[in-house]
Amino acid sequence: MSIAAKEAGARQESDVVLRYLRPHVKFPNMWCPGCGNGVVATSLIRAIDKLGLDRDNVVLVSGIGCSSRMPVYLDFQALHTTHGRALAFATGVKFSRPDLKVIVITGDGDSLSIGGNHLIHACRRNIDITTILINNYIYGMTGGQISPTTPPGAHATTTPYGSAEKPFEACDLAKGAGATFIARTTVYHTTQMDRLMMEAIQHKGFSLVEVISNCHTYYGRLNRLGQATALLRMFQEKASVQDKGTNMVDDRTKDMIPTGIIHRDSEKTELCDEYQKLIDSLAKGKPA
Amino acid sequence: MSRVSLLEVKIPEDRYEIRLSGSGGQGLVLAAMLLAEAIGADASKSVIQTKSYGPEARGGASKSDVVVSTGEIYYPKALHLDLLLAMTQESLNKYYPDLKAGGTLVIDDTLVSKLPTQDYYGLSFTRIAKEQLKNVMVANVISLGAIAAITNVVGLDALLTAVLARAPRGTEEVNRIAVETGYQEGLALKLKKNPPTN
Amino acid sequence: MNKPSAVETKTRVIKKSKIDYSQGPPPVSINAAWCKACNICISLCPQNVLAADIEGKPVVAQEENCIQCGACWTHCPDFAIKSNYK
Amino acid sequence: MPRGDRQLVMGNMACMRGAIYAGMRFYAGYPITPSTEIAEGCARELPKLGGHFIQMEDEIGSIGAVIGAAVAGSKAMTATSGPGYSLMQENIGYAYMIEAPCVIVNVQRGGPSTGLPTKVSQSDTMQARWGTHGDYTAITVAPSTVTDTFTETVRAFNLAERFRTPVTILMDEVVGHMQEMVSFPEPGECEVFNRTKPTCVPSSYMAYGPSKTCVNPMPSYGEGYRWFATGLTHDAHGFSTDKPEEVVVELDKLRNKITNYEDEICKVRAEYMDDAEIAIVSYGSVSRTALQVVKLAREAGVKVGFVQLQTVWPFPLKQLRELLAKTAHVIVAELNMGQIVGEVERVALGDTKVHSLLRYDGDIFTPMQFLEKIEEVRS
Repeated sequence: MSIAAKEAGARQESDVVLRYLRPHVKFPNMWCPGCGNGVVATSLIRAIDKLGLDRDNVVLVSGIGCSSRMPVYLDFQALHTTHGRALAFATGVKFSRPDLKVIVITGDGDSLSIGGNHLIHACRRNIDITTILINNYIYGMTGGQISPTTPPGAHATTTPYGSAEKPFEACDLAKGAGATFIARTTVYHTTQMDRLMMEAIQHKGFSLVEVISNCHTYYGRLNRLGQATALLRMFQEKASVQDKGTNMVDDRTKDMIPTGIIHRDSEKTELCDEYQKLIDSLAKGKPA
Repeated sequence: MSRVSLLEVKIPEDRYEIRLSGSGGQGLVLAAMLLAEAIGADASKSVIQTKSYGPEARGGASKSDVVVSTGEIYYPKALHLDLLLAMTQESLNKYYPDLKAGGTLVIDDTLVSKLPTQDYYGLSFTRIAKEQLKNVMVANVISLGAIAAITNVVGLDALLTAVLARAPRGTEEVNRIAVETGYQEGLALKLKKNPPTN
Repeated sequence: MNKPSAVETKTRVIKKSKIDYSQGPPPVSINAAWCKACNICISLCPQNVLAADIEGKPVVAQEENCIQCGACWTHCPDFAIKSNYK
Repeated sequence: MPRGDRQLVMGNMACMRGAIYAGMRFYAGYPITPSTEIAEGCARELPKLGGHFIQMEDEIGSIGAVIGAAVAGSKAMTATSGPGYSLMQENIGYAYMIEAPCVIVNVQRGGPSTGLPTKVSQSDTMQARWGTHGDYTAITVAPSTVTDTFTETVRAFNLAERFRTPVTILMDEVVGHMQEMVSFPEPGECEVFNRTKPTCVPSSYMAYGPSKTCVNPMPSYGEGYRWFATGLTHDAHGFSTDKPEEVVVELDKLRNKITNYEDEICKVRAEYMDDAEIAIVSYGSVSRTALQVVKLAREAGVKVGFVQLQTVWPFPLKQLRELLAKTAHVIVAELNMGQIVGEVERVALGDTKVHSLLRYDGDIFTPMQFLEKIEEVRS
């Protein structure tokens, strides 16, 4: 690619984000200065734009939490639902209208705590929904309580002496439950994030992209980790980017954040496809 | 207001209340559905079927009620039975008190031995099913055939149509024989109990 | 998670940009109305192109250093940086 | 099926048939006694029609999926009983807020808690009105026979689509499980209402903008109208607001779209009420026996009248006030510890005395219980 073409492409990418913001919404956005949610939002826009999806057919479904406010700003079809239930609503949207591209924006508390049941069942069904799980290790909107991903010993307003609990690994959970595309990235790794989101959206089946993000306002402050930039540097240091497009080796034993495609299964059948086969066979007069 | 006491009011007699009872698994809810469909095929009759539902359906005394009327049926359940079929001792003990004076009692004498009255029709539905038809599952259908013969609540043809409409493929013949066997046995028993008086 | 190291001072060799910005707009424009002065762009820029103004919001200080890596605008959480690559 | 073709049909199946007649093509549910046959029926029939059935992981997920399908463009329904209805309440509130048309069937059983799973009850009547948190106005219908269940289900869908709101069908175990010989209307015989779609250019579409009827047109996904739905109190465009003036406008709109059309929504069946000295007010399966008793009493020369609430919520205040104006006594019969009776007391003016006939042991009233109550009122 020539330098000129590369530059033209780059300019388009930074401009493109503005074209996908809602005209009726007030900016600046409601997130804290430096919050990773905005980084994820821009990455998602670039991925959708690069894939050339018709924005009228893209449905963003979210639950409750800081990350779940994202569909307010992004000009697609949007369903900002109840706490933890985004995947249930998304299942209704996708199953009734398989022609739509359904993307769920959720947080660690929303999808792994109150919504844990819906997450594992959406994985199990392998319904063609892309879930962007923004994991910042804490409840931000309610003011810094522990979440199911808070590391042991970490401080939160409900664990003032350090957490005695063990956390969930969202990607392992999704893999065990049957999701067929699972990837992890961080808000520092924006180029990788763009690519993983594109792959996840293109994947036929249930896809999960866990984005490790920063809540410096609560998680950073209560655990003395510094401001947004410090957390981003931490992600840079700890991430082991080993994605070569294959299922990767887990090296969390070294206190690292493995990033890249963690699991991919293109063999498993997708729910809406299977049900359509049933509809077709019944229409021909013979049950499957 | 007039001083007629409503407590003296007679519930109209154009209701015929049937209860099929036994233990869970004897197919009595299905039998009641077949009976209701057979009776309801006559457009001049209203019919409602209700069932006891829940743990009883999986063992213990089970029942299903059919209420028949030439007019509209309001209260949907059976209160004063005109006909009680008891396929087990337990169900007889439990539901006999609901049979009204002069009501018809039909029992399976394979499984019922202690009777509170001498006025009953006893046939060995389960034994006939097992020994003659080699299929214990059709005891309920045999009992329907007998009910058609003993009472006038349903005709043999309507019953056959209803049973065969719901019979799983391959079981039409055994079900047809079951209805007819029950009908013949019922007819014979009725003649024995009420010999022609001319 | 352990404590992170302090933000490191960048030690990369500053490469001169091949592009001449003297005729047109600066390499990036900043929408100060949407910016919340989080400092990410200034901190992540490997070339020290951006500097903080009195409010802590970025201004283009050394435009000739920009190598168009995109670190500033891909990491801006507030949709506030636009690249002006030509 | 051709007219006059009578079939033995269970109430729950009539509900499923009515829903399909009304255009329901999406069902999400979770098994619970005594409503499960509705789900089983939908699982069998919907794929034959190109529709979709899904058994969700719980009732919360079921109503979530139903609302998702509704905003995507389907007519959608779920059915449940007692505990499942409680679980659904938060998301039903969400449906009120975003104005998603959908139908929720509650085949009532005894409660509270697991209660009497296989026995009849009408103890969720107030829950149908006030089940979710916050202030809102609910529409609830209550069928009493198998045929009624079919037509009231069609009506529930029409109301849901017409007013962009969730509608509850309050059935009960007896109505749900009884089987009657019935024949259903043929296609085209009953009115079926489809939601109004926007005709304006997408850029000027407002999902919650000012509207004379308080009901805005609703696009399906993929039709070019990108709108934002949130459970937060929202402005005309759907974005969250806490400005007092906008909050009041929004909440008033949610109420007025229903209260301004109560005449259209409220359906009451009245018989023998012209000269009635005693009126029996009932709904659901209780109305069957009530009507029988009224006829028996009339035959005996006692002036008893019959009032059946086919719409339970909004409470048919105006109709009842007219009907009961000249009645000395009202007996409110219900299978609970007294829920609708309070509403009737609000309606009864002047010298009208309100009496309560209650039963909550898991069975329905016998005709004798009614007759005894009437005698008690007369003396």
